[in-house]
Amino acid sequence: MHHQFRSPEGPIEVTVAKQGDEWSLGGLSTSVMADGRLKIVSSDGRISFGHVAKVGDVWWVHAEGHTFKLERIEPGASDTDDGGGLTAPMPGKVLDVLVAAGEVVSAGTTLMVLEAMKMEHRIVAATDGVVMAVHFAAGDQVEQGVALLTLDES
Amino acid sequence: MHHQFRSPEGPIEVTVAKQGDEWSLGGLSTSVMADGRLKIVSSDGRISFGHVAKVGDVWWVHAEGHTFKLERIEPGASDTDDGGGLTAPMPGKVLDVLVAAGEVVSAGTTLMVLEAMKMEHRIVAATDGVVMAVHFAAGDQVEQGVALLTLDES
Amino acid sequence: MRGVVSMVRKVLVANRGEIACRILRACNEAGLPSVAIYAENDASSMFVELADEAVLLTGGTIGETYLDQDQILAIAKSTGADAIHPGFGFLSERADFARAVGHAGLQWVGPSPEAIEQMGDKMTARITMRAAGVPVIPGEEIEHEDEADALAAIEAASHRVGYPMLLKASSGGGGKGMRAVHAPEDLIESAKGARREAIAAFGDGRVYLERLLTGSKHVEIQVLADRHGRTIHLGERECSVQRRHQKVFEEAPCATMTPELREAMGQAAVAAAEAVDYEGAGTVEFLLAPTGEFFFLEMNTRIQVEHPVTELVTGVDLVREQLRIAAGEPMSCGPLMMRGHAIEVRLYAEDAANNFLPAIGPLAVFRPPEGPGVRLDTGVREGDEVTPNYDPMLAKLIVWAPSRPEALQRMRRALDEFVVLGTTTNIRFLRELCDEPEVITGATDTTTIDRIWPNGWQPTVPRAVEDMALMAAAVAESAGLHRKQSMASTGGQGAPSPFETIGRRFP
Amino acid sequence: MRGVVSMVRKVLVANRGEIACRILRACNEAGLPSVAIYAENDASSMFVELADEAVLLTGGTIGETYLDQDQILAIAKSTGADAIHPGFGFLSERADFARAVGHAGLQWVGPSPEAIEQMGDKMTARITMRAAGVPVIPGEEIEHEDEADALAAIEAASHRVGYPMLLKASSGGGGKGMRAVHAPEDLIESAKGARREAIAAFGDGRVYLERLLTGSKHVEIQVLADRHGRTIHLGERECSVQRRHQKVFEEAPCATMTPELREAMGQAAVAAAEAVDYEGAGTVEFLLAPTGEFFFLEMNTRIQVEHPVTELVTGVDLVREQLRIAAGEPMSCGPLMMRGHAIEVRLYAEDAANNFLPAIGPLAVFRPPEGPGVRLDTGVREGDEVTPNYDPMLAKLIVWAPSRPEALQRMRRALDEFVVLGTTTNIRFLRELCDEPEVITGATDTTTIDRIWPNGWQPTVPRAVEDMALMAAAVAESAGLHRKQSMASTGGQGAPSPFETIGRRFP
Repeated sequence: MHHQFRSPEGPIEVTVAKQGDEWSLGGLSTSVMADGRLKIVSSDGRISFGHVAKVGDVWWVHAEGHTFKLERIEPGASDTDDGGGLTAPMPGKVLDVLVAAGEVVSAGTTLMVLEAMKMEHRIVAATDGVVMAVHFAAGDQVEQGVALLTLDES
Repeated sequence: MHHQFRSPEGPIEVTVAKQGDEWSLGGLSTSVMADGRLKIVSSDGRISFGHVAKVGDVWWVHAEGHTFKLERIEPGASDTDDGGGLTAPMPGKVLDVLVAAGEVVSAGTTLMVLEAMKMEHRIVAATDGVVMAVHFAAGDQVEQGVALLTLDES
Repeated sequence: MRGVVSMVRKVLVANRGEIACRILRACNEAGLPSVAIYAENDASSMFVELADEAVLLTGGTIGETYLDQDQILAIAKSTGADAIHPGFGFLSERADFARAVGHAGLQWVGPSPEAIEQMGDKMTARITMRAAGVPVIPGEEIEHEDEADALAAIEAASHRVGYPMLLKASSGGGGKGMRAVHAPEDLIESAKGARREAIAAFGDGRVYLERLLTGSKHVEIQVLADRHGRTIHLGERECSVQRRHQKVFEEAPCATMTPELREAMGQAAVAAAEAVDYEGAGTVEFLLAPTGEFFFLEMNTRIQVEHPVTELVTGVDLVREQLRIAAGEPMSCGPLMMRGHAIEVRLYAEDAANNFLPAIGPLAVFRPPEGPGVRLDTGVREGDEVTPNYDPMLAKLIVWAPSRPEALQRMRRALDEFVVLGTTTNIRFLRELCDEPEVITGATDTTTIDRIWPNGWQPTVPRAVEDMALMAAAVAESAGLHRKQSMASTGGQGAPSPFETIGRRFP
Repeated sequence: MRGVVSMVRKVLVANRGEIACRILRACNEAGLPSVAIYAENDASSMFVELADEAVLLTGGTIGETYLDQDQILAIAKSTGADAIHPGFGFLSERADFARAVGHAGLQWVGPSPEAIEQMGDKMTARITMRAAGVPVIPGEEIEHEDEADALAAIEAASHRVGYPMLLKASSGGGGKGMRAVHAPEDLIESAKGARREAIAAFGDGRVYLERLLTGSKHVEIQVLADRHGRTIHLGERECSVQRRHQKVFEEAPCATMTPELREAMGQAAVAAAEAVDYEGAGTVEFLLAPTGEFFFLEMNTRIQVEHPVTELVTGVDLVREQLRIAAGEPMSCGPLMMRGHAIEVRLYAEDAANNFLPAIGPLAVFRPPEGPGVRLDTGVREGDEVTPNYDPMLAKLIVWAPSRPEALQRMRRALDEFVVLGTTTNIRFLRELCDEPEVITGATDTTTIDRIWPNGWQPTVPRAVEDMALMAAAVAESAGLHRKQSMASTGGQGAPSPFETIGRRFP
């Protein structure tokens, strides 16, 4: 799976591959432990344990005595497994609704704009499809995780 | 709400009342804290903190340096807020199905018998009603929490 | 013996956070019922749970709560507490409160109001110490209140004190009303600035001059005095490693200490305490010059943040002794018996890479290190929220080991194991500090941090570890660990959404 | 000095659980890379994570894993480890393994195979000790292997030893092959029984006779010996409080010790160690009779479970010294300097109210106490599963305080704060033990528990607390806390359902 994180030197793209219970990236392989920690094995066989916690959009990671804050750049609904459900990435206010039910949209189309923490977040179609329903109007407050629109993938 | 627990001297019945966020029983009042512990206030104002964990049917409780094991006597689906959903109290096997869809049953009727940990557990109707659906047959394995039957309360 | 023996039967702890926890546990172990007081925003704090009784303070600001003397005295009365332990900070060095506590018929866990006053005014303290034969930094007190008179007197005194020098407010503390002056042409401007700051902060513009002793260590002596005529010292702590006048790394013993110097400084500290008829636990701070000369800086008339390092090397439970002494009992400790080496670091919620700016946020993960020789004094737990309301110190991590190199190594391990997620902390800064040559050799002085990192500290992160972190974040996101976490966090009732605090900073 | 100085560069820890964690942390602090070995069912145990490398042992039983000498030596070879620390239990007192380690060119962290053998055979040890001038319990060794010869010799010896007496297996330990004989008519029957048990357990039926010294304390002396000609003692531990021959409450110093007696016992222990050319850390166990006489019991040629109480009162890090000594360095500790009082209790997963039957289950909650003076040595964490595969000791809780009453009070507080849910433990038993008059005064002997609770211990629960617990369970059920918990517990992947283990018992 592919993710973007913000760093002082600009966005970083990370793509991790999964095989069985194991994720890999370059020479690193990682598995999720029962207690939610990550077991990271380096190419030389060295094992590290990573602690992670997500606060808002930021993944906090502790590894080898270092602590990192990695803000995930929210790709709208792309790369999610939620099917056509486009959900609010955080609590906020709907600023603008750019599509209506029945409209045909293509992947990448901005469907809705949210405001949260004084920042704007675009909700983008991950695939081509038809807008089946729009669940909120401009000015509405939304909770984190609620479905904003339903998209029927074509 | 009313519960039964097993004790060496036989079953103990406990009924706790709720007002707002506070539960009361005799001179004790209790509230659930954000971290899942219980704050127990005695009639003389003394405050204790209870730790609880449920393992299978047993509530483990720590209070004032003492640890208790209180096995809850499962009343089937009685007193639950799940509406008509009668759920498996633990993973196990369906031993017997005693009703069929469409059947009219009265509160207290045994609807199904489960086996788990070499013990039998009866699933009992909490209210009068009509069996709308039976989701498992004898011999089926069930996971904890799955709906076993649907009862339309009359 | 000074007068009758008082009894203490119930202790109100007029403080919060980690020091309140420390004192409440000591009360419990002494068999003394305890009362906590807490502001609304501390309702779910750990110290509230450790007390036998806890009373909510009305009021929103610190002044209306932890500093509200009348309210605190009323709670002591209504709960039947007969002693008040002030901890450190807040009302701990307020002579007027100590006096009010006495007038209310309660026992103050600390020295007399007169002792607090004599040490609280720095010029009075200097004069008292000089009279007691305790060496003070060469300098002069300027008693003039009037601006013109004061400036003239400062100008005249400057020729006798010599450059470089420090101007310090008599009512000062924590660097306020303080100016270093390196050349005569800067004197008047600096003096005006120091007076202005002192008047604004303390309502008292009086300043004094001290020669600036560069390259000195901050070494302080712990003292204990009871009502049975015994005043002792418990050896020294070195607290030279400071950032912005705040101690971050403290140890006992001082790496360069000799038995003879310890005895001389200890005797001076005992003389200082006896000069003000001291009672309870106190700390006499000295500057230790590279020449081996030492000079009185000030006396802190209360328990100190860094007291655990002394406890670990001397085996004396200082808070327990405070309670004994306040109850009129003789202190229980025998002859001084120092053993091994202890180091304390202060864990702050702050961004060490950004001029130590305080940080706030949820303690989404708070997992202290384990193992022998590791002590943690804290008032927070996983799930707590770090707010801008109070001091950003999260915990004190203290290690003990038979020798200084072993203690330093244990501290490295402990800091590496310490996981705090959700709030920025200075853990990595402290960890890298442990690898600095000056810290390793013990050749630290009060300018160490500024000298090592003149342009501010930045973490050194190996590329391989950065890669691990990126991978961890990507895997965590892919595996949906945040969804599982948020389910867990809604397990409690009323847990605040962690989102609200992201990225906000205080002040 | 005995031969050349060996260097140690990488340590394999041939153990598991709490003591493996203790040793692995010590390696880390000593800057030594470490290797853990683990059986399949320990794959997610804490000690595996603390090691720099961890190697899975093939095989299902303990014999095929932690006791498989060849496999362990092969792993040492493949990982490049040059020293093996055996911890306690498992292979720690197996002379053949110590010898094999040496033959493989590796350093054994412990004494020579010869020293292990001389102390491992109890009759040889008695004879060696007597020759070294160490007092042994009046009695006689019976060297005969043949049943008829042995019984005749026992009968003859019994008249010289006198009643009551103990028959003990020479290869014995932990109460196996041991019989108390109170009258001549029981002698032959008991001797046959002891021999039968000894042959079954150790393949060696030799037994010896000892006078039974009633009302004695179990007092043991910690010794350390290095290759530089130095053998010292570190004072005593009292471990009289035992249930079913297993220590549960250990302290240092012994409450009734005098400096003269300590010196005499210490000298005897040093003589015992020197008699077998001892190296490393060891413990010489004595019976201390009410008369003040003391008698050699046996020597444990390894680190001991209760070593932390000695560490806390002497300030010596015993495991670190073991590593130093094994590396050929001189031990680092100076003159003996005991300070304060330390108590250790062993937390077992067991039902103290049901004849101490081992218990198993999930550690649904595992929340150790906090605060100054509290040390926890453990190998488990919340979420771990207690299985019937290994010893049911969950943790050692150790407290230190300036005095014995303060240490006991601190232990009470610590035990009250310790929360373990999901598995039955002996926490409440230990807590009530702290309130027993014999424990409070220190007048404990090896029969204390049997005397206090001749019919077994039962908890004393105040009615009000029982009510609280019932209410807590009812509220928790009503509020659906179990549903929230199970959501949280499915947060991890593959977490076993806690249900499967309910109510099962081992054995």
